[in-house]
Amino acid sequence: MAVASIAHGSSPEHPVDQLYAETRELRLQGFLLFLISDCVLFSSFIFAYLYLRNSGQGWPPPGIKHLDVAFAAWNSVLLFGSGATMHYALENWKHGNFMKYMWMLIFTIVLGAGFLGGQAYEYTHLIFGEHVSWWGSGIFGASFFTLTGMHGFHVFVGVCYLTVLLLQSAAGVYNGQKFFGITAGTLYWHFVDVIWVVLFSIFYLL
Amino acid sequence: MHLDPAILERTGAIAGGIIVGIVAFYALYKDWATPGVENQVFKLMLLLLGVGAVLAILAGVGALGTFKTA
Amino acid sequence: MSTQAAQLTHGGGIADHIHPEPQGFVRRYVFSIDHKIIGIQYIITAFVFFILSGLLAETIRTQLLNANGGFVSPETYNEVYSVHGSAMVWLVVIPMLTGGFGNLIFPLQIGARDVAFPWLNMLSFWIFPVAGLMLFSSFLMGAPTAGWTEYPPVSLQGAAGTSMWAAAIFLVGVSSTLTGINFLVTLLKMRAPGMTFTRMPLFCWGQFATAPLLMIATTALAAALAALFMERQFGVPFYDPTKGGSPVLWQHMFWFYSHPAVYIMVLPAFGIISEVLPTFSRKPIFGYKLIAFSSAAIALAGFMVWAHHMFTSGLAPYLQLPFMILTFVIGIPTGIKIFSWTATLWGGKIHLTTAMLFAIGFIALFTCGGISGIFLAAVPYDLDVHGTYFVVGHFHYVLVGGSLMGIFAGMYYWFPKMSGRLLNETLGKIHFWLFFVGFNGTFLPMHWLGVEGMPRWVATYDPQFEFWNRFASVSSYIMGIAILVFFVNVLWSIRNGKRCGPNPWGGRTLEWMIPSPPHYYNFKHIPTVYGLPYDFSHPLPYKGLEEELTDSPVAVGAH
Amino acid sequence: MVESRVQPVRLGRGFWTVTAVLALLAVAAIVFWYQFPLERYLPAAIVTARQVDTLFRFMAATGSALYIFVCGYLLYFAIAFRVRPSDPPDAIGVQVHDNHRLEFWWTLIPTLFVILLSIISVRIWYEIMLEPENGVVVQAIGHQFNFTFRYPQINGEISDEMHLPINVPVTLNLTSSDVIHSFWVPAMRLKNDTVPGLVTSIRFTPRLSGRYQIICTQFCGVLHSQMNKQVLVIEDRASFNRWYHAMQTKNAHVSNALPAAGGGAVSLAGGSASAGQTLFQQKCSACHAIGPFNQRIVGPGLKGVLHDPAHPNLVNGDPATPENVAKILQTGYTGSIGTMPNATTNGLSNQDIANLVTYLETLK
Repeated sequence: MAVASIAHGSSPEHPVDQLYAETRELRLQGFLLFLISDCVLFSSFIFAYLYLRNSGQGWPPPGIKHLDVAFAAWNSVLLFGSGATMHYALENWKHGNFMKYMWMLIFTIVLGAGFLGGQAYEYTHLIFGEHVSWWGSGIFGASFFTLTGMHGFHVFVGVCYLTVLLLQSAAGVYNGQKFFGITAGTLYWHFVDVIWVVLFSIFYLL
Repeated sequence: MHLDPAILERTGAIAGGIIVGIVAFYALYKDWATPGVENQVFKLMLLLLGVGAVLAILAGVGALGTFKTA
Repeated sequence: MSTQAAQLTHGGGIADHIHPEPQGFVRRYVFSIDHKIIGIQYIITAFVFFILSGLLAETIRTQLLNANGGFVSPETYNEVYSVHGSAMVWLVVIPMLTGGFGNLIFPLQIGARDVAFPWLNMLSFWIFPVAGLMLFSSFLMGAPTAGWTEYPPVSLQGAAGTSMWAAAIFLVGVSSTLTGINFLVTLLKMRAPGMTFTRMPLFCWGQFATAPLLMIATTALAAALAALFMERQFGVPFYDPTKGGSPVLWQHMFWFYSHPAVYIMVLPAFGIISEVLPTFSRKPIFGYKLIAFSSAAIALAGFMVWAHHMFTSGLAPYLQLPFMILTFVIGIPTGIKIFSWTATLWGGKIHLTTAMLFAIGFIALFTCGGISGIFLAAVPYDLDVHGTYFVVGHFHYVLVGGSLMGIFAGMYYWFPKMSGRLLNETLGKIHFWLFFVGFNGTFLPMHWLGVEGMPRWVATYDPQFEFWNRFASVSSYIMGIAILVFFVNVLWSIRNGKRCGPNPWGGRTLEWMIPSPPHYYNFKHIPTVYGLPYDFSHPLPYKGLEEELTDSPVAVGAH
Repeated sequence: MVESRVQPVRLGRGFWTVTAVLALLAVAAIVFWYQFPLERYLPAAIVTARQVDTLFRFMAATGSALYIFVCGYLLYFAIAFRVRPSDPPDAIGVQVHDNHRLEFWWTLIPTLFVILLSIISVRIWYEIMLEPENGVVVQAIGHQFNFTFRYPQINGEISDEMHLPINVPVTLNLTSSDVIHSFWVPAMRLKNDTVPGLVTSIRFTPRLSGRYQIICTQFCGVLHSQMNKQVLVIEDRASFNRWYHAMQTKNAHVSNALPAAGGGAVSLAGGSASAGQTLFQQKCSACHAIGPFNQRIVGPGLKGVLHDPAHPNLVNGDPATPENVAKILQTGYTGSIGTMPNATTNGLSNQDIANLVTYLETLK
């Protein structure tokens, strides 16, 4: 049924009217502005991290044995991959390949969840293996756990949202013309990816 | 013979990085002409995604990363 | 967010779309999604907080009647001025000017039927009173004491209320951010046909310059507050130097918000003044484009000068000069505005209504605050008077003499549009003169008090300053009386004020073309705009408003 | 669009009269500010103070001149162009939108003024920043709620007066032991914050002997308003030397104040456990509980730190001996379990360290 609703998108029960077009414009702009302010939130914490890091006590701080770059790189690749699959999910939707879309969406969700799992593993390793804690390890623990935790939360929200999208699309909520939800999901997921590009480079590579 | 998990991770990172990088840049190339606000944003995001993949590869081969790996 | 506009999903285009007027008191006046009601809700709530923090202000002045204080204990005194400052900035001026007058007026002025995301609008309003109550409730657990800036490490030592303060301000920040996004989208996407940016009334330009500041700067503050909260509650080290943190980091993040916040607090007031002056001098605003673009320029430059609050904070010396010069540069567009307003009066037919008096008073007092701002921007002089009463005098001239006078001008100007009745002019004039005299008496002496060596944030002070402090305190009571007169005026006029037509002042912007108070749907037909509103010698530049004042039903929009 | 349909602007005689009056007032204001005897109200204790006064006079003069014109015109326009009862109700003003020449000038003139002001400020800023470095070096340390001062050859801290010789360049290093304070001497027209964990320095040359109030201008806690009791004494070289030697002999017995971080070992003899206990409450109890090792606030609990069989070694791996504890107190510690600042940041004299160690030994 969902397939059908894509195939001939502007079916009578889904009129593609001017109101939808204008509303979509508003939502799109609003959502982009929201992403911008969210970006500012991350940037402020990133600024804080770089400021503290350069406040002249040397980096990495003594007592921080190592961050496992190899593992982090592998984990990041999962997230980046999910970004690519999400992109193709949207592409497939636009071209009406419903099943491909669903599969891509599922890949995205799985990869995102995988990334979260990897981060959980890394946290446990740091906390119990290296005795690095959020509050007890000086500015390293503070900035690392705050920023990656914030990002992890964003990923978590994204995974939930994409799952909802999956169910909605299965239930045929969206059609060939009205799929702003999917566009927004893609935007958000790309945003989360890109933030991680920055965090990965400043925490593991810098 | 004993296999260091780091080796697996690095290979994974490199391989995955290459795939994602190619996909990202290919998608960017394909969407280059698309109009509309969100598509411009998508292109920017894809570009950064590609950059991320490259970084992952470099980290995998050990060219980047100040912390000594395990 | 994308769900927030979900109720607009049937009928024609948004411009032609009218959602049915909700019935029942609660949906209409409490959880309303009508931008006009929400605006009035903002204004009322902000005035309630204004009374509370005004009482705190009088407490401060009463304490300072005597050199050795004695009215309240030093601890209480520190709590009082901290909450006074925070409340006046975050619960009074910003919500009043953006959420309040912004919501109420600018959708009418651009010929829209509502803001872009009405439900989001309602949400951002209802966050605000909750946050306000949280802020004042911090008194119960020991309010913050380190002033509205709450510099660590001393704010890390503060009582439990400091965390409550951080949480409250964080919430206000969320509300501001959502409002900013909402307004920006509305201004970008929902202007009536023909309402180009160079035809927008200047109040809309004020909001247009403010919205990005709300959206971006406030988020930076949210980060700073979150870090402060985490450090206080969970000991996560960001600011505490004994754990490797940096106290100066807070100052950077705080002022990166709080300097743009200064413009959030004054740009809408600029807008109000730019509406009141032409209306009451029956004359186009002088140099429309210059005023409009200088607002944008100020907003932009406002992001690049935050560190001029930190010249004494151990900032690297080579950073001081660029920040000083950039701050000087901001004086140029501000000066241009002031000159243009003054020139607007020239050759007018000036009706000295209360709103006009407040507008003129605004120019006079704000200019003074601006000039003392130049003093503070000059590093060598700032190294002398930073953290003294000179600074207190300066920012009260800008915030009270500027923003608050603007708010009063807006109240007298737009009260008819809210209520359909005029405020009493006689009481209004009494209010103005008492306020003007009391204001200068309170804050002018602070300048030389500071120069002679009276530091900020003190509960007791050197006896040599006693005379002028008493002078200031007494004048502050006069201000208090003036505010009292204002509230009497409002309460009296709501019931007994002279009924007025749609356009009591002969204004020419769109909000005066429709009944007061306007219908739920604002416009029966969305008008088409052909030019600037301010040209009194031309016919009104609008088409499609013929039926607004008739009883003909609203014609468009399928329900 | 704004149509620049500028009608011929006729400025009547009234306007020019007012302009003339305002010009006179402005000149009067300028003269006033340049004649005003600032130093009678606030002596200029150091050389650069007079430069700051020059800057102030310039800004005050130009500022008041500008202000007089703006407000004068406001008043004049508001009165001269008010509606008369004779006017018809729909009377309108002169419909002038803008005047590009006028706008050009009032954009250009403020710009020039800003450039001029920047030049003047930068020059004076340089004079303040480039005061000579070779001179008396003094350290002022902010505490809640007083300043203490350290001199190179004087042991311990001086807490009532800060003496400086006249006409000798001074480098004042500022830091704080607890929260941010600000060191301000109005007569010096100069201040700087004392930031914990950060040493900032200001340089100046006293030029006028006298006693000047030292005021904290950054909120630093409940008694911030009381933090103005100390005095800066500027006196001639001879009496300064007299005071200096008096202080040296007076503080001779006090152990040297500033241990070079990681410097020579502290003599633990003569530590007082009770003094140590009070000190512990003030300076350590924020991070250290008097409990077992793993009862952490920030750092480990210190009950029996020297007598704990479970932890024979200190956090830095050294054996738990009084000397090593003293070493940590002196040099600080940074490690996986956190960071503890050194004696300088904590404002601990060697005597303090001795007291603390003696106290810690009593914890069994």
